[in-house]
Amino acid sequence: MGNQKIYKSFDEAVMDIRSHSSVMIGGFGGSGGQPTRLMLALSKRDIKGLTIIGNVAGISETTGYGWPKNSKPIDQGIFFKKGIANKIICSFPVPASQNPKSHIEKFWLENKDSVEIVPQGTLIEKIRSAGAGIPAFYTSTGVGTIIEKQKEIKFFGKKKYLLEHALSADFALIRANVADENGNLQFLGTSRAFSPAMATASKITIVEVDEIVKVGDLDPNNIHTLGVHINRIVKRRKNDMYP
Amino acid sequence: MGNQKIYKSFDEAVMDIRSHSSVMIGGFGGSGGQPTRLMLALSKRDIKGLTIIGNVAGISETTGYGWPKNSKPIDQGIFFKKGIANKIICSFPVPASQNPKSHIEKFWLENKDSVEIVPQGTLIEKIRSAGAGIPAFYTSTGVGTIIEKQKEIKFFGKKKYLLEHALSADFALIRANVADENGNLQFLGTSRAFSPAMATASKITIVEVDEIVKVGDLDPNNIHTLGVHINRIVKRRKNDMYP
Amino acid sequence: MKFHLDPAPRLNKNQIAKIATKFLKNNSLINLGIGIPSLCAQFIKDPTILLHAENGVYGFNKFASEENINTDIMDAGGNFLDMNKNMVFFDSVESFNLIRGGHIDTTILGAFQVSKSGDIANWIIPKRGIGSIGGAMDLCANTKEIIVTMEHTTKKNESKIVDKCVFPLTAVSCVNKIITDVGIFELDNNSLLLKECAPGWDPITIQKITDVTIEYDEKIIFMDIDDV
Amino acid sequence: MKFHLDPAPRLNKNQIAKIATKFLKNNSLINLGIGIPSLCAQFIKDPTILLHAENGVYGFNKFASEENINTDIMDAGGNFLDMNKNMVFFDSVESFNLIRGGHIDTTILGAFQVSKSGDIANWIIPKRGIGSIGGAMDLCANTKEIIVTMEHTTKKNESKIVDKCVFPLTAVSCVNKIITDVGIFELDNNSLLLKECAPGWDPITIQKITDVTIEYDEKIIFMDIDDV
Repeated sequence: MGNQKIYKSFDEAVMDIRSHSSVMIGGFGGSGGQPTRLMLALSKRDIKGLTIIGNVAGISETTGYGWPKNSKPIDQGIFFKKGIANKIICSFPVPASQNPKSHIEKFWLENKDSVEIVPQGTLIEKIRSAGAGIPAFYTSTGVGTIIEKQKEIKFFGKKKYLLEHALSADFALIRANVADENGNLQFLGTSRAFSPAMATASKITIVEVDEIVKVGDLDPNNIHTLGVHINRIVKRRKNDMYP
Repeated sequence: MGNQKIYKSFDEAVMDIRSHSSVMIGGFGGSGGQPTRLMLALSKRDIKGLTIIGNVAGISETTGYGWPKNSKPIDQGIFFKKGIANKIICSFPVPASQNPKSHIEKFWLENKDSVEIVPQGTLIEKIRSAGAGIPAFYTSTGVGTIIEKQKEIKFFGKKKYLLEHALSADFALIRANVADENGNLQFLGTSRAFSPAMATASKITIVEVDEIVKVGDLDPNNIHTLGVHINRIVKRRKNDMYP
Repeated sequence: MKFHLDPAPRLNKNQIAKIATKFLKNNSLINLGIGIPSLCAQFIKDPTILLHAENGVYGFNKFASEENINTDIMDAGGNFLDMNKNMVFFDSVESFNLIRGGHIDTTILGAFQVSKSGDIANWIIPKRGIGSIGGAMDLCANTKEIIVTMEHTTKKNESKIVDKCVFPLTAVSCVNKIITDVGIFELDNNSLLLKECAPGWDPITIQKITDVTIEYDEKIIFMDIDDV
Repeated sequence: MKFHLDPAPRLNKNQIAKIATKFLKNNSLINLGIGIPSLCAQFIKDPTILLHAENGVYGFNKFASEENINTDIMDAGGNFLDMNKNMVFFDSVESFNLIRGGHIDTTILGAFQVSKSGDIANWIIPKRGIGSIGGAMDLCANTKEIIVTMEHTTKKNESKIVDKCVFPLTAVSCVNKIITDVGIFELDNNSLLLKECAPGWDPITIQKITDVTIEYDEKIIFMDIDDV
C-alpha cells in the first residue's frame, strides 16, 4: 500500500469536511482517546451546521473530566464555541455538577433540539450496527423511560424491547497509539472506547496517532482496527501541549 | 483468582454435560481452532440428544478439510457417529463433492429435521447477539431465499430485511492458544473464528489451550476473550496425535 | 445531614459504601456508579471481585496518584487508574456487551428516587438542564442485581424512596436493594422490606422519614456502632 | 468441455480466473469463492488488492507448501496459507461485519445458475442432499460488486444463464458480471449484455447455447487468443 494514507498535517486531513457533514469523535471522553489535534484543525474550518456524534460530549473544559490537573482541557464543546456545529448526539453532555455551563449547554438553552441523548450502550451498538450492515436491533435499555418515546416496541418472551436503528456518519475522527502504513491500528488502555466501531461506521475515517510503523511491524493477531476502515493517518508531534 | 478454573483432564471438564444439552463447538472448521480433545472427551459420555452448534459441521473426516495430509481428521460428525447428538445448527454441513457421506449426512437421511442450516454471517451474529443481550436483529442476508421462510420481514428504506433471533447454548467447547489463570484468552491466526462469540453466549465455557500462564503475563490490551466468560481451562499435552 | 427528628447520626458516605460491599459475591463482576458507589472500591478486599468501568476496563482497584498519571488508563468517571495485573482493556462495544449481555453481576449506583416497585430515577432533574444518561440505563436494565446507595432524604428532608418516581426514569422494576444512611432495604414484589437499621435507628423512626410503608420481621438487624 | 456446435475451444478455468482479475480495482478488498474463483489469486499482481476469507483473515496471497503448514493459518476453503506482512487476523464476528457491512468491494464466486435479473443459485442442488450455505448468502446479499465465474453450460449442455433460477436461490438481484468459458456478460436492468466474446466465439454462437436473449452493441470486444 506504500504510504498513500499518510497525511502530513492535521489541517490537510480534515480539509474536505464540508458544512452539514456528520462527524464522529472517537474515544470515550477525556484526553486519552480524544483526537484533540484533528478536532482543533476541524474547529478552524470556515463551515457550519456540523452534526457531532460522540459519547461524553462537552464536560472536560468545565470540569477537567479525564484530563490531568494543570492541563487545558478541550472537548467537543469547541465546535459549538466556534459556531460550526448545530447538533450533537451523545450519552453524557452535562457534568454532575452543573456550573459553569459548557458551550453545549449554552447552545442547548437556545436550541432545545440540538442535543440528542442516547444511552451509552445503545449509542455504541447503533454505531457498531452501521458498520456491520445491521439496520436495526432490539434492546431492553430504555424500556419504560423517555427513550421509549416514538420507538417501535416488541416483546420477546414476556420481556419488552425497543427497536434501535443504525447510526453512521460522513467522517470519523479518532485517535490511536500506533498505525502501520496500511492503516491497521492499535490502541492503549481505555483510549480504545468508541473509536474502533466509529471507524467502521463512517465513509471517511481519519486517525491521529503517536507512531507510524511499517506494514508487518504489528502483530497480525492483535490489530484493534483493520486497515481497510482507515483512510487517512496523521502523526502527532512529540511533546506538544496536549496529552 | 488463583487457579480454580484449571481442570486437570478433558474428561473431568465435560463431566457435567447432560443429555439434551446444547453445545457450541468453537473454531471455524478444520483442525486449527477445533477443541478436538474436549470433543473426544464429550463423545465418550453416555448421554444422548445433544444439540450441536458449529460452523463447518462435519466434512473434515470425509474430505480432510482443514487438516494436514496424513493426519486423522475428526469433526463434529463424531457426536452423530456415537449417537449422542440428534440436532446440528451449522452453515456448511456437506462438502462440495458429496461422497463418501459424512456421519451427519447419514443421520440427516433418516432425520430431515436434524440439520438446520444458517447462513454463516447470520449464525455468528445470532451467537454474538446472545452474548450481547440483543434478542434479535435485522439482516438482508437470506432475503428472497429459503431462509426467508417463516421469518418476520421488515423494510428499512426500500430494502427488505429479515428478523433473526439470538442463539445461546448451555455449553461452549473452544480452543485457544494461551490462557491466563483468570481465563483471559489469546488465539492464533484463523483459529479464533467462532470461539470468542461462543464464549459469551453459553452458560459454561470450557477451553482447551496449548499453554496456561500467570495472571499479568498477557498484554492487557490484547485479550481476545475476557476471562469472565471462561469457566474451565484444560491444557493440551504437547505432541499428542492431533494438530 | 441531621434533622431534628433524627434519633442518632446518619451514616456517612464511606459507611454506606462499606456496607454495600458486604453484599458482593465471590468471583463477581461489579460496576460502580459515581458518587457514593465509587467509594466502595476501597472496601473490597476479595481479589476475585472484579470492578468494571463502562469505558473499557475491568479488574482495577485504585486511582493513580497525581505524579503517576497515564491518560490512557481511566475509569468512566474520568479518574486515572493505577495498573494491576488483573486489569484488561476492551472497546465500548465489548464493554456494553458485558453490560447488556447480563455479564455484570451487581451494579451499585446512586439515585434521585427509587420507587417501591424498583423503578429508579437517577439521570436527570429536569429543571436543572439537559441531563446525562451515560451507561446508567444500560446498567439498570440489564444487570442481574442492582444495589442503590443514597442518602435517605433530600436536602429538603423529602423521602427519596417513593411510591412512584416523579423524575424521569432510568429503568423500571430493577432495584433489588437500597442502602441509605439510615438502613438497608430490600425491594420484593412491590414491598419495601427493612432488613437492617443504622445504629440508634429503628423501624418507627425510619418510617417517619420514608414515604413508602416499611415492612419488617423479627429477623430485623439493628446495626452495632462498631460494625459500620 | 467441447460440444459439436462449438466454433472454438472454450476457455479453461485458469483463463476464466485470469479474466476475472482484470476487473478488480486498486485498494479493494476481495472475497474469492471456492472453485474457479480461488484460481484468481495467482493472477492478482496489484499489492493494494487484499484478499479476504470468511474465517478471519485478509491480505493473504498464497497457499503453504506441504512441509510448511501451520494449522492456525487457513483460508475458508480449508487450505493452509503462507504468511505475508499484509495479513491480519480477526474473529468471525468481525469477518462478517466486513461482509454484511458492505466493506468487501468485490466477491467472485461460482454458481449453478444465474438469472437475467441477477439472481444467483449456488448453494444446493436439492436432489444431491443437504446443501451448504457457508458465507455465500452473506456475500451475495451485501457485497458492492458480484462477479460470477462459471462454465457457460452444464455437463448436459444446459444453459446456466437462465430466465429464472430453478435451484434454490443464494440471493436475488445481486450479480453484476458473469464470466464464462465463452464470454463476459454484464447484467443491467434485467438485460444480459454481452461485452466480450472468447476467441473464435461471436454473439450468434453464444446465443445458441444461452437460454436468455443476449444484447450487445458495436463496442463488443472479440478477445484475441493471445490475451487469454
